[in-house]
Amino acid sequence: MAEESKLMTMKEAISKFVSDGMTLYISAVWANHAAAAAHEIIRQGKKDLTLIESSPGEIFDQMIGAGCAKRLILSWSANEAFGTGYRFRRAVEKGLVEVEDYSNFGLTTKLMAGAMGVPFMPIMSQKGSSINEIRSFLGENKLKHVDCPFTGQKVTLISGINPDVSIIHCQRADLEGNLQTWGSIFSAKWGTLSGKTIIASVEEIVDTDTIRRNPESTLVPGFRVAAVVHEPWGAHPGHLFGYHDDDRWFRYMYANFVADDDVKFKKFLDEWVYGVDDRAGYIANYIKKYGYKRLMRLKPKPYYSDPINYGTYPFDTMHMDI
Amino acid sequence: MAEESKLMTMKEAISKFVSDGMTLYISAVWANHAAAAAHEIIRQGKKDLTLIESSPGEIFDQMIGAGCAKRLILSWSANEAFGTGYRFRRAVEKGLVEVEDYSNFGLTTKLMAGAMGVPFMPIMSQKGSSINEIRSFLGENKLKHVDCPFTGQKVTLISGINPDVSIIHCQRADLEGNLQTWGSIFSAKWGTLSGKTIIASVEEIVDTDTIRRNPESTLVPGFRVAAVVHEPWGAHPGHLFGYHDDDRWFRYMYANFVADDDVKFKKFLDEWVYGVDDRAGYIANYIKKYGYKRLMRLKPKPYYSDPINYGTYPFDTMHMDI
Amino acid sequence: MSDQKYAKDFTLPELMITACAREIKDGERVLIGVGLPLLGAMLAKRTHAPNCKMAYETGSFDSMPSRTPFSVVDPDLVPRALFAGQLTDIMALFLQRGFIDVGFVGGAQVDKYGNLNSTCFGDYFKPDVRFPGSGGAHDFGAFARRSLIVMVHEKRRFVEKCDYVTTPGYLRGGNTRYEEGLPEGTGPAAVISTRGVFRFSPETKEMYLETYHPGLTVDSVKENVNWDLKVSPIIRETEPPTEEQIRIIRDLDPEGFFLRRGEYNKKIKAQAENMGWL
Amino acid sequence: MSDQKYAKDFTLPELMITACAREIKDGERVLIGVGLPLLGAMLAKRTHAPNCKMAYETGSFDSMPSRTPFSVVDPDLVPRALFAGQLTDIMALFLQRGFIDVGFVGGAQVDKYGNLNSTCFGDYFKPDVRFPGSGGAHDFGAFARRSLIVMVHEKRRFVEKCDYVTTPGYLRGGNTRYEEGLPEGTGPAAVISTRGVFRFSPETKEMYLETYHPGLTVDSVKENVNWDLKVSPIIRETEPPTEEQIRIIRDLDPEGFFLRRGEYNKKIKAQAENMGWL
Repeated sequence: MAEESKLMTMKEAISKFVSDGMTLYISAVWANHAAAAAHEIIRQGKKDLTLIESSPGEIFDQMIGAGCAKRLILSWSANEAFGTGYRFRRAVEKGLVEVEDYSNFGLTTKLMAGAMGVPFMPIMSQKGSSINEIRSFLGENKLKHVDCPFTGQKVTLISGINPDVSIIHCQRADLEGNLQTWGSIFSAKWGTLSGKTIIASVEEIVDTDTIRRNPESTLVPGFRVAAVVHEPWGAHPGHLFGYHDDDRWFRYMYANFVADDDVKFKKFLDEWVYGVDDRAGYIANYIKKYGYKRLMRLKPKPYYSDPINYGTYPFDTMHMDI
Repeated sequence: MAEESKLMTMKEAISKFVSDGMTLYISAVWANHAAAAAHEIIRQGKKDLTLIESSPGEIFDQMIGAGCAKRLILSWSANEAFGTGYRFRRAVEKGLVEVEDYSNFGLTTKLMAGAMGVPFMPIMSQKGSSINEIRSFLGENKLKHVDCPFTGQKVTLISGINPDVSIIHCQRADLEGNLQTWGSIFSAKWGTLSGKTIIASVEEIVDTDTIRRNPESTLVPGFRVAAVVHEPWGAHPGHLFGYHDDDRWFRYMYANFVADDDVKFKKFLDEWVYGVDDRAGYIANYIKKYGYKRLMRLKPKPYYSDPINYGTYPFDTMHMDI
Repeated sequence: MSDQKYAKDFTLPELMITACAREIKDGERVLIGVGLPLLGAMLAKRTHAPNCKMAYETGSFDSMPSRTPFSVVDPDLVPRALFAGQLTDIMALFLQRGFIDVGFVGGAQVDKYGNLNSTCFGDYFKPDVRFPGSGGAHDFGAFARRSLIVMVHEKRRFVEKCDYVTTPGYLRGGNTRYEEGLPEGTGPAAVISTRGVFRFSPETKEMYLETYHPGLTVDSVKENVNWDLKVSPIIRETEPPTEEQIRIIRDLDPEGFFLRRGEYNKKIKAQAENMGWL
Repeated sequence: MSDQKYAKDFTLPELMITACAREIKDGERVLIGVGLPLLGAMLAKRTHAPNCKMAYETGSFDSMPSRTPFSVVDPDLVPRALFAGQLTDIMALFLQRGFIDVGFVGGAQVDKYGNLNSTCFGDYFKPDVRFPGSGGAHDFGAFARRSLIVMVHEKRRFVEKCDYVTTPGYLRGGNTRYEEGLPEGTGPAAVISTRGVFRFSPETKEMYLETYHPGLTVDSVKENVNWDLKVSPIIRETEPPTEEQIRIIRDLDPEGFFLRRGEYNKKIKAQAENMGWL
C-alpha cells in the first residue's frame, strides 16, 4: 500500500484546510509566489485571517483589498521597484487591518523558530528601533529584550510562530507531496515548514523517482504536506526559477494603475479572481487578452546546473575484505 | 585584479593558521572527514588544542592518541559499527583529556549559534539528563536552563562557539576558496562557518565557472576561506560523496586491532602520519602496500542528479512592454 | 506460506533484530542509529511495514541504500533518498517538532525507569570506563513518540540508578518525565535486551519483563537485574523469528559483520596479520 | 581617456547613482536593495570596483545577471552566482557575523543622527501615511560596517526626530548607538539625497552637508532640513558623473525604468489603456 495521493484542486484544498480567523503563512515574495492559492482564498471569501510573510508583494495587497485579512505580521509590503502596495497602505491608514512589524531577519527567524520547534530565536538585530519598542496585537508576545546569560550582550528574542496553514508554490511535487524547489527562496523554507498544515501548488506533478534523483532539492518531505495542487503558472505575475519570468508589465500595471483605485481594483478582482474558476481559467483569460505568444515570452532561456555525482555502491561493495 | 589565490600546501596552511592552545572545529564525521589536515596537525606536533565536533571518528582518536588535544567538546567519539574509540576512551579514563559532553543536537546548535553570530541557541532537548547537569571545563558557560518568556516552557540555551580555526575536507573549490560539497553533511555547515578562520582541503581545484554552475552547492563563500589545499583522498578512510567509499576494512582494522594497543598505535602513526610528508605520500604508501586496484575499488558507480534548470534571462528580456 | 513458520535455527542477534522489527508499524517514521536496530528496520520494511520510512540524523530521509549501511553516514544513504539535508534539519524539523514515531537508542546502563547511560561507568570526571557519549541518542529519546532501547544484558548494566543519565527515560517514574519539560506522549516503549523484552507500566513507568528469550527463564532474567523486577502477568517466551525473517536478515548481512561478529573478527585479524599489520 | 571627462548632460537620478557608486571600494561586499543603489553598485563594478561583490537578502551572492535586476528576487540573480541560499544565510552568516562592508538603505524620513523611518508618518497605530516597512533595511543598518542612506529630499523628510525609527542610525548621537548594543564599527557613513551628500561628525555623530548637487546652493539645502544643519568647512558641489559613467548608466537602463520614470509611466499607462485596462 503506497501512500495516498494528496492531489486535489485548489478549491478543495482551501475549502478543506483554511477557515475564517486562521493564521496563514503564504509564500508571497516574488519567487514561490503562491498567487493561485491567494486568489482562491479571495474567491472563497475567507475572513479575519492573520497573514504572515517577510516581504509580501501583490497577493497580500489583493487579499487585504478583498477584505480577507484582519491582521498582518510582516516586515515590508509593497511591489519593489514597481510601485507601492496601495491596498495595504490604505487599509492600514484607515484602520481596516492591524500590523505587527518586524525586520526581514526578525520576521524570518520567527518562522524559523516555529519550523524548528523552539519557542523563540535570538537575534542581535532590531535593537535601537521602534520595531523593538512598539507592539501591536502581539503585545508582550512580540519579542523580548534580554541580556545574554553568557556574554552580557543585549539580545532580542523573537517569539516563534506556527501558522495554522502554510502555503507555497513550487516547481514540482509527487503525489505524496514531496516538494522540490530551487533558486533563492528568501523566507520560504522556514515559512512553509513552520505551518501546522501545508498546502502546495506546483508547476508539475512528477513521479517519486524524479524526486529521488535530486534529494537535496526537497524543501518539504511529503509527510508534512496535506494537499498538492497542480496549478501551472500558479506564481504569475511573480516568477519561478526555471519556469518563467516575472510579468513585469503586468506587475507595473497593477501596482501603479489598479491598486490605488477602488473601481479599477474591483474590476481587476472581477476579471482575474472572481471571474475565473481556477488558475487554468486565469491563464485562459491571459491568453485571450494578451495572446499565447506574450505568455510564452516569459519562459527563460534554459540554464542548467551541472549534475551532481553522488555515487552509489551496489550490494556487493561492502569493502570489508582486503 | 582578481582575488589572490589561497592555494597552499597542508604544511603551510596548518603552520600558518594553527597554533598550540587553539580551539579547532575539524570536520570529523565520516563524510567530509578532514583526515589530511588532522594528520598534518599531528606531524607538526600541535599541543593543548581544544577540539570540537559532534560525532568525530578516527581522526579525533588519533589526535588524542598523539597528544595534540587537551580538551574535547563533543557528543560522541567512536568508530560506529566498526568499534569503539580506544584512544579517546583511555585518554579520558586516565585523565589526559577533559571532555565537555553535549547531545548531537546540542553540540550542533552550539556551532550553529557561532556560525549565525548569536551568543546562544535555544533547544528543547537535553532536559532531564546529566548532560545538562554536569559541567566540565566550560562551567557556567556550557548552557543555561531558562523558562521561555513567551510560553513558560523549559528551554535549554546552548552557548555559541567560534573556533579559532575550522577545517573541512570537501569535493571541490576554486582558487578563491569557494567551497562546494554535497551529500548529507551532518554538522559540517555550522561547524565550518562558525570558525574565525577556515581551512579547506579538496579533491579537486576547479575554475570559478564550475562553482557558478551550481550555486546551491556552495557551502562556504571564498571570502570566508583562508587556505585551500589540494589533497585528493584527503578524507580516507572516511568517504566523500561522488569520490570514494569508506575504506571499511581499514577502519575496522584500526578500530579493533590498532587503537587500543600502544605499540601498534605508535607503529600506525609512524607509518601513516610521521612516515609521510603529506596526503600524496599517504596514498603512495597505501598503493605500495595494498595496490592501486584496491584503492580504485573504493570508487563509486556514478550516480548523477538531474541537472537543475534555473533559467536565465538575456539583457533584452526586460518584459516591460506589452 | 511456509516461510511464515517459525524458524528452528536462529541466533540471539537474529532474535533481537526480529524483536526490533516487530516494534515498527507500517507507515511510521523511524529515526535510526547504527547496528542491530537498522537491520530490524530494514527487516520491517521488507515484511510487515513496507511504508515505514527511516530518517538518519546525518540528514537523509527515506533512503534506498543498495547495501546494508554500516553507519548513519553511509554514502549510499543519499542517492535515491527523498530528502537530504543536514543534522539540524532532521533534529529540528523532524524530531524536535514531534514528527518521529520511533527512535532506537542504546546504552551501557539502563535503570528501572528506562533512563540510559551511554557516557561512563563511575564518576564522570574520573570514569572507570568511558563510553562514546550521547551522539543523537539523547535527542531521539527526548522527542520520539516511542523510544526503543536495545541493550546487551549484563547484571551491571541493569541498575537501580544510572551513574550518568545520557538519555532520559521516565526519570523518577510517574509523571516526572513530563514535569521536567519533556514532551507529553513521548518516552521509552520497550527494552530489547539480550535476555528479554521489557515494557513500562503505564502508571508508575517502572520497567517490567514481558518476554524472556527462548532457552532462558524468568528467574534467570530477574537474577540479572539489580532491582526487584516486576513481571507481566501474561509472561511468555519471546516470539521467535519466522523462516522468512531469518532468510531476509541473512541476506542483509552476507558477510556476518553484524550477525557473526566473532568469526568475522577472526577473519579480518588474520588478513591484517597477513598484510604485516599486526 | 575622453570619457573620464565630466559629463555635461546628466539627470538627478544619474548623479545620485554616481554618488552611490563612489561610496563602494574595490573588493568590498555590498548588501543591496532595489532601485538606484543597485545601479550604483553595478556602475562601481563596471568602473573602479570590479571586485566588489553584491549580496542580496534573498540568498544570492556575487550574481552575474545578464540584465539589470528590477528586484532583489530577480530570477537572473541565481544562475552564475557564487552562492545561492536563503534569507537567513545572508542575514546571519554574512551580515550578523559582520562580513558586509556596505549596506544601502532608504526611508521616508531621516533625522540628524541618521536614524531612518520607512514605516509611517504620524502615529504608528493611526498613521497619516503608511510606508512599506523595514524589509531588510533595519538589518542592513544594524550590521553593515558602513550604511549608505539614499533619500528623496523634501523638508518634511529631514526631521529633528523621526516619527518611527525603522533603521537605527546613531540614535541620540555620540556613543548611544553602541551603548544600545549595536556592533562597534558600524553605522551610517553618508546620506545621498536628491539635494546633496551628507556625512556624520566622528564625535557627535550629527549629520553635516558635504556637497550640494549642481545647480543648488548651500542655503537651498539648509532650507529643506528641519534642524540647523551644519556644513563642511570644505563644502563644495557634488562631483558630477563622468562621460564613461553616464554611458554605462544609460546602458544599464535602456528603457528608462529607473532613469526616466515619468516618461516611462506614461508609456505603460497608454499601453494599458489600449488594452482596455484603465
